Amino acid sequence: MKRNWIHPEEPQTGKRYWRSPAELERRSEFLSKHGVEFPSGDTLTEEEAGQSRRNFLQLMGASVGMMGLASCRRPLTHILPYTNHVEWVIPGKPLLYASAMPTAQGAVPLVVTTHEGRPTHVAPNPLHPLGGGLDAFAQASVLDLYDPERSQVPLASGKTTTWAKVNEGLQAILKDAKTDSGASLVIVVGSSTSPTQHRLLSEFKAAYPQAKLFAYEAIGNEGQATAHQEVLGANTKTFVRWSKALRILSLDCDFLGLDPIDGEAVKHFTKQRAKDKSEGGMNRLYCLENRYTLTGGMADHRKPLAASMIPAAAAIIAEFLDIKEASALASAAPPGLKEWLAPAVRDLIDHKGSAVVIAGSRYGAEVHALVAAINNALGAYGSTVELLEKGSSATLASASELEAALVSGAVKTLVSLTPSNLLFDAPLSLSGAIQSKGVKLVHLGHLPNETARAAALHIPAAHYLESWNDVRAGDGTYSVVQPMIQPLYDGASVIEVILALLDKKKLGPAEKPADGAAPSEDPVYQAVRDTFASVAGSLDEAKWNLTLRDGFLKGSSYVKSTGVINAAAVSSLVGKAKIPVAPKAEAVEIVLTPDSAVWDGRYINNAWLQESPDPITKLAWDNAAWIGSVTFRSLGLKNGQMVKLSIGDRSLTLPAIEAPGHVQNSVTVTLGYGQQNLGFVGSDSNGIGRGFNAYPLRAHASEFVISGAKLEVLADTYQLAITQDQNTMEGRALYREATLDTFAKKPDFAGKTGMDSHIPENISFYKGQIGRKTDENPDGFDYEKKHQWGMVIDLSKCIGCTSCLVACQSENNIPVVGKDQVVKGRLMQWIRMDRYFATNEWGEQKAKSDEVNIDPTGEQLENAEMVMQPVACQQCESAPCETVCPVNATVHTDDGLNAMAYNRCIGTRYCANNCPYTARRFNWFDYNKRPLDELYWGPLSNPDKTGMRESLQLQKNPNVTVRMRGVIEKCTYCVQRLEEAKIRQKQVQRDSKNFRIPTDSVKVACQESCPAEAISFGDLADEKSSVNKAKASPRNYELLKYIGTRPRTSYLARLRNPNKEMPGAERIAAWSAHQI
Amino acid sequence: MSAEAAHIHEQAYNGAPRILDREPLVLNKRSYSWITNRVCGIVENKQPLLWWILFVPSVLLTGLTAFCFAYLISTGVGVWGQKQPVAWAWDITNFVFWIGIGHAGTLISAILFLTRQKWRTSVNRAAEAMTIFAVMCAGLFPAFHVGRVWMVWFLAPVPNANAIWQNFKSPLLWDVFAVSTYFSVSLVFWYLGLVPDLATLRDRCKPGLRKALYGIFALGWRGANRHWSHYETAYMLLAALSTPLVLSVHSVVSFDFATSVVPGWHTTIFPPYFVAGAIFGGFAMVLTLMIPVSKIYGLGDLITPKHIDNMAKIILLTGTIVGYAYSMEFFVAYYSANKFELQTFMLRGLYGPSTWAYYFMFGFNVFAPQLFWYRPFRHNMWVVMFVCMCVNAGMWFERYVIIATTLERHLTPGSWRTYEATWVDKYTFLGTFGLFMMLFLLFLRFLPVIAIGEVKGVLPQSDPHHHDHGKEGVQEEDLMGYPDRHVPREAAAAA
Amino acid sequence: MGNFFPRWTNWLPLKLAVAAGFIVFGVSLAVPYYFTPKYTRVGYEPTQPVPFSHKIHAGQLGLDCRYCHSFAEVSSHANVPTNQTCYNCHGPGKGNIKSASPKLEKVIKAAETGKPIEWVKIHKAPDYVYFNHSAHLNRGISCQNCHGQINEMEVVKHAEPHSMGWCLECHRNPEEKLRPLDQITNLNYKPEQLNRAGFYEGLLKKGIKADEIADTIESGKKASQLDEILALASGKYGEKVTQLEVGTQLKKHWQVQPPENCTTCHR
Amino acid sequence: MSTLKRVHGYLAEFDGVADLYHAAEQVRDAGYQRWDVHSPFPIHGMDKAMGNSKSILPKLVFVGGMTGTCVAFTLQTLTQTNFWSSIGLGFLQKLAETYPTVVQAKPTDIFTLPAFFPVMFELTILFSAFTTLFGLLALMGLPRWNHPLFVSKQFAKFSDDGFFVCIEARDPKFSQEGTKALLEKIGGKNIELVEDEL
Repeated sequence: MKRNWIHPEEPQTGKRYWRSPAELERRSEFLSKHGVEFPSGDTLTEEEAGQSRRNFLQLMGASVGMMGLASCRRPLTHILPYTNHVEWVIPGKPLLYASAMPTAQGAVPLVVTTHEGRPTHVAPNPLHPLGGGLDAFAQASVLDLYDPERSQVPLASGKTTTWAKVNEGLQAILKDAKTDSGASLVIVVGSSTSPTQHRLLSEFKAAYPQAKLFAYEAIGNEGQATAHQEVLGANTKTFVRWSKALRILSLDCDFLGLDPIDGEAVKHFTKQRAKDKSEGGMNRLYCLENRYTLTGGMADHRKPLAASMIPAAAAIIAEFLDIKEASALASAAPPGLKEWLAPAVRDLIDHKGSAVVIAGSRYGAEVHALVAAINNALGAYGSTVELLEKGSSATLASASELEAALVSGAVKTLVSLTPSNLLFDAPLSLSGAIQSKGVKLVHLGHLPNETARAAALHIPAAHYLESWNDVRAGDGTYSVVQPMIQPLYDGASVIEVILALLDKKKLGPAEKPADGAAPSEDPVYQAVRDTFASVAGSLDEAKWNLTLRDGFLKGSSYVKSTGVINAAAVSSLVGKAKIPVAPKAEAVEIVLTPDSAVWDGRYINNAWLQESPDPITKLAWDNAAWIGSVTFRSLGLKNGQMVKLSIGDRSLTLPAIEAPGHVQNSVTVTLGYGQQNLGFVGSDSNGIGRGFNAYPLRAHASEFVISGAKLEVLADTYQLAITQDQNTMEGRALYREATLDTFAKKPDFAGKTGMDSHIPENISFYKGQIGRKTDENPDGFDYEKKHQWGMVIDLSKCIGCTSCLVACQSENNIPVVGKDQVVKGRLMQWIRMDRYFATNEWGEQKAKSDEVNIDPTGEQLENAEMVMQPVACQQCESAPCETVCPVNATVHTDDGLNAMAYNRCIGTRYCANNCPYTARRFNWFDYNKRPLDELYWGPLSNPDKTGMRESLQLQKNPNVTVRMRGVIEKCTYCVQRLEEAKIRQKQVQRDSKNFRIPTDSVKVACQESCPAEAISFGDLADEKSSVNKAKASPRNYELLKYIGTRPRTSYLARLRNPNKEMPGAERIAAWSAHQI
Repeated sequence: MSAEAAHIHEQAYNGAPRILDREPLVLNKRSYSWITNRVCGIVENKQPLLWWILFVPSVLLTGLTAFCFAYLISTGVGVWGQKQPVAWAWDITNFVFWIGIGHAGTLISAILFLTRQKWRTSVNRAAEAMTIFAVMCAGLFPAFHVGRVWMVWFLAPVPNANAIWQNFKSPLLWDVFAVSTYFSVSLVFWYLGLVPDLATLRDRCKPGLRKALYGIFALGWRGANRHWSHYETAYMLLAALSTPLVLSVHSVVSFDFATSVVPGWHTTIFPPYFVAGAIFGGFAMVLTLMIPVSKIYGLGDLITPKHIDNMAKIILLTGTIVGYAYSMEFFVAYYSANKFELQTFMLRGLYGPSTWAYYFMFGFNVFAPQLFWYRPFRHNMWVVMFVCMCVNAGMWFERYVIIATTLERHLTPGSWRTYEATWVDKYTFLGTFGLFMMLFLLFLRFLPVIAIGEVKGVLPQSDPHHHDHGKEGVQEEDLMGYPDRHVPREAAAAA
Repeated sequence: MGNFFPRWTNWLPLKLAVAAGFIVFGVSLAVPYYFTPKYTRVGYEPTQPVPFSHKIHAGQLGLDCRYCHSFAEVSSHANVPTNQTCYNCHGPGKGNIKSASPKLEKVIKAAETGKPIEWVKIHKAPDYVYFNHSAHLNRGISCQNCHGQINEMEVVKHAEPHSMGWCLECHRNPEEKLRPLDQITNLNYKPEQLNRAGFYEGLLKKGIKADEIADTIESGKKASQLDEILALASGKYGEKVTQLEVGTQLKKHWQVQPPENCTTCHR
Repeated sequence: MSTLKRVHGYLAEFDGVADLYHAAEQVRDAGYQRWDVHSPFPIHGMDKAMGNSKSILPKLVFVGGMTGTCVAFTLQTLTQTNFWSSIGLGFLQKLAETYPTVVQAKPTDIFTLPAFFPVMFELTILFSAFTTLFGLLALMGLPRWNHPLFVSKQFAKFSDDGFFVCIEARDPKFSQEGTKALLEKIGGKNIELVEDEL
């Protein structure tokens, strides 16, 4: 007898979750105070809301055991459709917007995925002239939007206040400013390329002629700026064309990593390095640097050189090109440097017109002046380096001038709009002046950090996904930054504050229009459109819409400049430079660099970045003193042992970490760590900041190389979360590389390294199920009727940045596990970026033998090669993990995927043991449910601070299950995207036979984000697909082939292009041949 | 009847024809009722103080393990020390360890029964009990080590609306079947052996709850010969069934590793190697339990030096087999010309982070038992106890070496990490010893520790023809006599 | 002293054994019936806030399903119509149909307040199941296949079990369900009512060779034009068009190969 | 209380295994059918002495074991392979709602059988063991908790060191005097007429 259930009363649950903004808007006090952004209602049910993806699995746990019973008491679930339909929104389909992320250098063109109004994932904008690939920072920026610890309410000297008060405060400032036409008012902005911002600042300057405007970035490039200004001219900027550069010499310029320079996208550089035939121009990279950087890792020739010696190096090169002024500087060079540089420079000269020399942006004006002269002499300008005419911009004074102004005491009010954290990262003299001189500080910021807490007035900043803005990319291409979501906390953008200062806007929540009245036009929107009009020539709606759609305005790049370099300026700048001294054991040098996780400290609260290990040291959640192996071992240090760095009265105590490839008597410290009381990511649960603050070490804002420091070893140690214990590959042929010559002689070297050379062809005992379906192989994969997914990773291109890790984390709802768990070796990221060091010396002596613990000496490590290898699930056709699962939770699909059904998994972890690539991850705890610092409390953990804060749930990708504790997870080739693509094709196919998706029309998250375009993915059954082309390369090899797992992911061996005349050229890449 | 016995000895030591007598299985010519009284006495009298001294802590430890498992289930597997790539460590180590212990019992009762080793009768009951308790402890680990215990019903092949079944190709599922079968069969075997003795207990106690319980489980046994004949057939059948079973169980357990692709696991010699190891560890545990029991309860006449001597010999043999396996692994790795395989063993034995475990294993399992080559050592209870303790520890280390230290050095060095156990790991394991001891002590308290009926069956006077020796020739057991013949104490005194 | 156990105990074991046997038997019958979606889901028929009658709208008025569930063909999700959709016909000042009726009170109110009507959910896939409507509707699976005779339901109720086994059943034998695309929302569709000539003509128009069609009807057979095909078909399937006939043709010529992979529904 | 009684038979005790053995031989020769000896342990060769036939248990167990093998084979092939469909019994697979999956490139046809042997073996043993247990109980007619012999006080000794012969009244050759005489002749002691209370 079938019955009609009478439902029980709807339970009033205390805790509320949601999976969509509408849900959010309707049910959560968290946003209910905001005006209606999302039309009420959505097509998700309250029950799903109440039991969202992240905890469905344990609900399963509770109920599946008694499935029947559970559904007898069927809970009442509601569907709440929109009352009025919303334009473009189709429930269940994501909406994509083209936008751009503003950076100090310019802009990162983006395509943002939104689900019912929530931005969940960002991807590069392929249409944009500089598009293609993201760095980890841009990839992770979406998490900042939902950061539960971000500044949510205005503060007045640390106390929460109202927006009304904020507006009053600004009014008061303006009143004073009017009296003295702004003489006592100072505005500090970060370096930005936003035309609107510059326009408005100029307007402000016009209104208050006495007011002073400064630019301040914690990690600035004053030297470079001055050099450019004086040598190339104030309005000229450089733009490097990697596509034309065949010989590149980098003077500690990590242009592939943490020192991006204006130029073409990285992919144009890597394209030059991946060759499938030995002939054809492959570029060559020389690199001088004190520590290993990603750029150093890619270099064909790299010499560890103390950072204080870089000017000398520049000078030597200049000498070779007979630029006279350099000789004095050149004399300071250490022995051997000249010999090393001689052949390199000859090589550069031989390639006049296709050679370029670049220098780290943090070096002094003299270095950049010399580099300009050198490039000029090499005929780089106009060919490999383009000189562009910058558009008009407000004139901003430098940080040193700001310091002067503050010290003079003329400043009464300082409005800080820079993204950096003045009181934290400015030199003591500057920040000290602000506090001592009783300057009234108005601060706009994303985090409630030191400055925010100290400021007289702190204004929560809007995220770039929350507000209108515009930017110019490196080549000047104009993009409009459009908001995807209404400011979650009413934050204000820089432009809004400037508008407020121009008295054109009130900050804070938009007041509701009176009934019937049309909502007043947003002044920011207006301002941006005005700028657009001036950039585009006229306010042409069609053009505007096109710009919004494509994410940039066609043909808006800067015009070429006809500037010539000013030799006099060069000599004067070089003349001013003081002669550097080489560091010694008793007087070491300290090199301050941006951090791969937090940059200058602004990303301190981004858990994804914090947890993605530093590509070089593999250190997560902390910074440390990188000390070269020789020094490290001579001091008898252990990883994590504390050391004291002191220079004069400034000192810093922090843990040491061994850094192979790091020059002796030099210590590298990354900046941005050590900010206090920023909640559970930026600082630990007791508010103690993560890592150690190195800013106080510098005397002035442009000092990044500090000579003559003292290095003391302390007794106590500190727990570092290092994600890779092993430095060497133990002689196992996991990573394979060769020089161009070897490749010419032995094109199949990749397939013939180590055991691969003598293993027989793998033949499955169970015939069939592998390979193409044929008559003798009837059970094979059906390459005709199905898609067959495959991936190729080109190690010649892969630079080892961790952007794919973060992209994967963002796409696949991978939880953050926290420092403690990382220490315990439970990192969750599905992609593991293996970093190995290798040199020929120990290659020869050991690897051929059966000795396994190959421990190189300090010297060997100092000159070791660094190689990067991303490893995720290889999607083996004959996957060992599958057969051992007792419950069929992981089985093979007929399109060749190694499927993982989370809801079937019981967590025996047998598959993880049996995976040759250690590609499987296990949910040891309820990372998505329980607070990371109380994991061990289990059910007793504090329910109020759940590990998954409400706002973070907004970021989750609704097409991917959020896993509960006790299940295995791993890379699935973004199966949700593949299925989506197939279904899209079905919608097209309808009643036709044509089931195959358009060639290469589906991209997986890591591939999409890879700036080097090292990953090709696609349908093996489609001859035209790029993955098939890649697999055809002679450099193609499979990881651990001898086991016979037949991975669908394969690698292309790396090629190096050494210069025979260079010292040690014969040793380059030779180690690879010695592997077993 | 003791008259006949005296007659034999008289013949044996000063009269012709000289039929050499073998060492009797029960010393001092004990009578039926003596045996009954002595064995039942253990159950009927009050327990010695020592029993309580052991029982109380065992109960506490059992509580500890219960707590640890509760914590594990409520909080997550993370409370253990596992990590990538060491996804199995103490949990499976303990499982294999206990399962190994659980092998001696069935082995003694089945294989020794089939090979007519009559000396088994005085140890098999306790050994079988030990088997069952050990398998209980073992079962805990695979059951609770999974991430989602509440979903283990997925392992049961029941029809369901999801249309998805188990993966019968998975060694782990083979384990499920093997272990549960082994447990049920051992239980049946043990219980069947108990029935006649339960009848004895029933007939000895006053009407009341005890009599009711013993009576119920004795099934109304009347010792009728028509029953005995069926009973003996059944016993023989079970022995014949258990023999391949006991060999298969540990083979299947070893498949968990042997069928994988992990160098150091992927080894064809695992099944025999594991089985030998299991017998090895099992016998060590039997001795560890039986020697104290016989001393405390004065069962010296039933558990004679001969028994201990025999078991010591078996330990010596299996220990040597295990040692051979250890060295063979290295040879195979070398001979395979597979560098990865060889590296694994180098790391395990010479370079790796956990070589200490390897040295413990080798010392305890291979060197310690060599003491047993020397007869006086086999007859010195202290030495025997010492060696058995070594073996118990050594066998645990063997499993730890195979499981944890292998995974620590998996195929890709980029993911290598060293395993550290947490307090939960340690206390969980410690607690299972409590559970084991508690169950065994309760067994001593309520059930006959020695198979009364079977021992009576092997007494000389139980042979219907024993008094007409010489006339009817020698009995089979005389022909398969033992190498070491020695004069019984009284006879020596008399002579 | 006599026997300790009374005589009746001798029969006890037998009785217990028999009883146990019955219990086990009963349970093994009851569980598959009472504890599976067949029983727990089918027939779920909650009362809705607004007494909307599919019988009237979809049945009598013959409103196409896609008029309200407008995104079913393009999205994974078959949207429940926005309040606007109802309002267009029923709203005062709009279609004005029965706008005074008390039954529509909630609709009018929702339009005023902007707060949505809380419809009660009936067909609910578990949270870890990713079902996609568009994939089915575009490939010849009708609403009716999964939701039953909606057009005859005064109050909508759960018609099919929607269990994994049930899904697989159809994914394995799609020919039992496939129908021409123009029949997708025809809830009264009966293959017998199809015009055979028209059906095959349609296929031929799609550019499918007559031979292929003939071969699909009966392997090895050839045909050059329509009437031969018709002859073949009526020879094989009889006078009326059958589901099997339609299904096998469409499966062949649309290359329908429903996936049976875990990843199809679980991600 | 009723004192209605029914004669169960004669119970006689013997001292020692040998006596019992020889006594059994003579009772056997006297042609008795419904009689039995009771001893604390199985006596070597007593079956011969009593003229019992061999137990049929092994045959039962063989059947049980084979059932186990078949169950395991069917369970695994049905749920993991398409074997049954391939031999035209697809409806079974439909009935059991099975879902054969491909793991580690192992086929879903009968060639995957080797992987199924362990479970087949285990289930064979399991089924055999249970057949043994229940078959044995059935053959012995146990559990039977209530039995006339338990009325006899001296009988309790059987589980300690008593050796008894019991000739039942149901035996056609049973007679109050004749049987008693026989037992006395063959050396039975404490001869007792065992009566069953009703």
